[in-house]
Amino acid sequence: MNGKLDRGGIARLIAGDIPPGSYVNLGIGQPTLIADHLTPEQNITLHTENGMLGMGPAATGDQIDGDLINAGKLPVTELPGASYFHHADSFAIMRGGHLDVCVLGAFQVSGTGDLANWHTGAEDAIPAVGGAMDLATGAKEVWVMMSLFDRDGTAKLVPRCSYPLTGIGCVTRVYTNEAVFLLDAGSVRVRATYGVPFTGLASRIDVPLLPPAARPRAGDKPAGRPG
Amino acid sequence: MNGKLDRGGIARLIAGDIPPGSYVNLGIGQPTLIADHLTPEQNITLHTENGMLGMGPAATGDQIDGDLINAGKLPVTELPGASYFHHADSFAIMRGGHLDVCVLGAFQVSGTGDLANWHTGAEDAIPAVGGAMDLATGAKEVWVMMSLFDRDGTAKLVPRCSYPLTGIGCVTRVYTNEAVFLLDAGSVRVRATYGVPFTGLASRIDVPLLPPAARPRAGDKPAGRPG
Amino acid sequence: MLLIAATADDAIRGISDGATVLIGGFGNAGQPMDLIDALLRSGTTGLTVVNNNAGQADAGLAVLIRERRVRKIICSFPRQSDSWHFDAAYRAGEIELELVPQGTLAERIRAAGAGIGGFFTPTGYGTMLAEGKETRVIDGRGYVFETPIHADAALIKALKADRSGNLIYRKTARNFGPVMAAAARHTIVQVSEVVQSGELDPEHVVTPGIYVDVLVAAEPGRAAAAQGRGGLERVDTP
Amino acid sequence: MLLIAATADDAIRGISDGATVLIGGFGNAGQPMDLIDALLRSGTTGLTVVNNNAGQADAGLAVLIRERRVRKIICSFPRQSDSWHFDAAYRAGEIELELVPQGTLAERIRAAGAGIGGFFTPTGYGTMLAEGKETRVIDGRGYVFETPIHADAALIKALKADRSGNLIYRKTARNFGPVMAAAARHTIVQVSEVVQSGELDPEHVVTPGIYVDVLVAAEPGRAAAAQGRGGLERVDTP
Repeated sequence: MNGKLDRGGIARLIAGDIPPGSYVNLGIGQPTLIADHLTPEQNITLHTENGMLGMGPAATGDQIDGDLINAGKLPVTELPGASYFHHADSFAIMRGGHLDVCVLGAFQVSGTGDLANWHTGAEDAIPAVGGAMDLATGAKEVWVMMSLFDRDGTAKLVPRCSYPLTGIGCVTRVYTNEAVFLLDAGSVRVRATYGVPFTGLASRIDVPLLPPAARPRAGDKPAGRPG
Repeated sequence: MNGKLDRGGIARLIAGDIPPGSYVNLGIGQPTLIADHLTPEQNITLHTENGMLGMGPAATGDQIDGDLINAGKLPVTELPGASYFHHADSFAIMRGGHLDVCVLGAFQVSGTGDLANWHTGAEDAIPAVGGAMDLATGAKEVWVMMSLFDRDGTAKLVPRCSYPLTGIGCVTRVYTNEAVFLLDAGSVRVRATYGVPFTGLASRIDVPLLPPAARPRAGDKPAGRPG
Repeated sequence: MLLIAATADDAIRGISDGATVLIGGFGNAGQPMDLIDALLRSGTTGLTVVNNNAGQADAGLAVLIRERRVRKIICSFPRQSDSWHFDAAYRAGEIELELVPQGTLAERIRAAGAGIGGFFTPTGYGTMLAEGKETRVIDGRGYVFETPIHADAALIKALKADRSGNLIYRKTARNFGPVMAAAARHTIVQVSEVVQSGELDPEHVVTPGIYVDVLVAAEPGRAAAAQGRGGLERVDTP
Repeated sequence: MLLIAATADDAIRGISDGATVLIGGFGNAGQPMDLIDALLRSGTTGLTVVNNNAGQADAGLAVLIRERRVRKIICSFPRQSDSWHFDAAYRAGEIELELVPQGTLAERIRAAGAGIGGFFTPTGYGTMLAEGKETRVIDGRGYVFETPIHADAALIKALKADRSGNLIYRKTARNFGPVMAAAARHTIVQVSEVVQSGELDPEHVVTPGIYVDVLVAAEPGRAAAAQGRGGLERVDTP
């Protein structure tokens, strides 16, 4: 058993799991860390919903160009083979199911793959949704990257989301600091745990968990999405 | 009173009536003749629904290029300021109401502006609609260019179309060899006659006609479309 | 009939109080700052603004909101670290917010330009942003009915225009420009320069000139071909 | 994962009997003749073909129809002076025809690629092509409900591709290519040449590589990089 993962560790794990040749959208926030762990051999093409495929690493120094930003509005770079398109075309890529994987942060994920990541529902909160619902609905695989428990120790993998939903039944994997979960048609299998035994994990989460398969492999086949 | 118009005469008349700076689609068949009578001073931009604005005259000799054709699949040329786009974008221009004028041929036009120009309804006919319905529905002004009577002397301006419709209430003007008709909210005014007196015309057509206004002008303001 | 304006103030004339205005840009990229500043100077108020965001820091759309010229905003992502003017107006109850998922926002604007009366999108199905909306299950999947966003005017930014009104953009500053240009009854475009017709390759044109009503160029050298002759030059020959 | 095929015969592998196939082109412009010829040689039959027309003269789609490989055609304009093979098949009752207005055809294909479940268009309202379809009056105007056209495969023609699968087209041969590339589960593209990634300007790309599965180039010099290694080259590095 290894120790718990830090954010970099989760990002590295996800990066290694993305199939070669995939088209991928990394949501704003934590998931952007994944880009640093992708290798050229993987030949991954990154999409940013503000109108680009073939996005490169963050821009620095003289590379910074106000006309070349990512969905988080940070300056980025362009790789050979890139393309630009307008917003309707960009979201057609997402809604049309053309992205292989998107990785999003989350407040909560339910055992049936519901995602809550855009609104706390708090009385005085100003809501902002951006492209979260389009990504949750459109990508072939929606993976979540988050801490498994919030600051007061409440599990974020839940039987039913209490926060407003982003999408229904859309999440296929949840990568956390303590475990990776594979979601498939209502069942939740733990692929691996980090720093905790399976039984210890299962006792702290209110969702029925299946134990890791006999011979877990790091790069096992992505779970199919129902429908 | 002048004589009846031939096709070239009708085409010249229509060309002169198109307001300067307009974006125009000329349907396949007779209306393509209009292009020959447009002047550079009019600054008219021609649209062809197979993906181009800024279409020039027919291509001849070395200009002929199989990749540069009009909606009738005839080779054409490109003018400075042209642009190419795909079919969905091209029909968005039409359906979205961005063309100022389109000119179409017709089997029949009703007094309320219904258009029938795509199908005779004959038992053994193979139907083909192409872009006719999109043009009839989308352009700000739909003008028809046709002979007023068919070969057996039956008027093609009718109370109600007997042929299958292309569009409902869409035609605003009808240019024929014997008269020009302005259609507006169910009323049909004769703008001018050619080779026949108004009374003689009215007796041969089964649609109530208003006589030419006191002082008809060749370039009077296009009739507004209801809605 | 394409007009070339000598200044941004000339360009934005004709936008009335209470108008619905599409404003291009994703954050500051593609935001037509010169046109927004001119709109601010014009004193126009009671606007409904459609933009992805609700302004950043102390420029452009944020100032329009600070000055309470915006009655309602239709956007996907108003809350940002530097959206303080929107936040203040919103908490004071002085601006109405219609929150729309980003792709639905883009598609609703596209639908307006393309003459589509409405469409079913899977985005937002089962969420609070679909509450009160018509839904339908098609081939086993849930969809929400969404309607076009028509507008009186669009203010957008492009890289270059030619004298036929054709536009090209630059990198991710393209974003909402092309769909907004098509959706508004009156489209006003801020560009770096206006070149002769024929100087833009017809294969590379992103927004055809049919969608453009007024151009204003930031580079005075080429922009102010109009200046001697008053504020608006009618382009009679491309 | 993008594949580069050595020949058109390699490129069209995997299209099964009974498949729905989008075929690009408006008349002969943009019609992927090499791919259609290969499809003919493959013997695949029972196809549903979506194309603007129903073939011209004695080449391409017309031959596919002559050989009775097409069970059903979805198109806007089948009847032409040189559509004799379609005419004969139709009169013999050996091909089914679904006639769709041209703009509705393009928009239905676009809807499939863009994940739209259906849309309301004013085109065809009140005509026999709307018979049996859901209609709705929106803001006083009549609309017809139309559904997306999904497909198993698309065969299209572009001018050039790069090794990321990005495409550019040539003049009016662009027509249905971009919307068809996005609408099919498997998109096969015939191009004049395949260039290195980076050789196409990202601003000028019309179809992004995400929509392209297989490329085949007509110019053997650059095309047959794959040839020594069998029929299909996997592109691991752009």
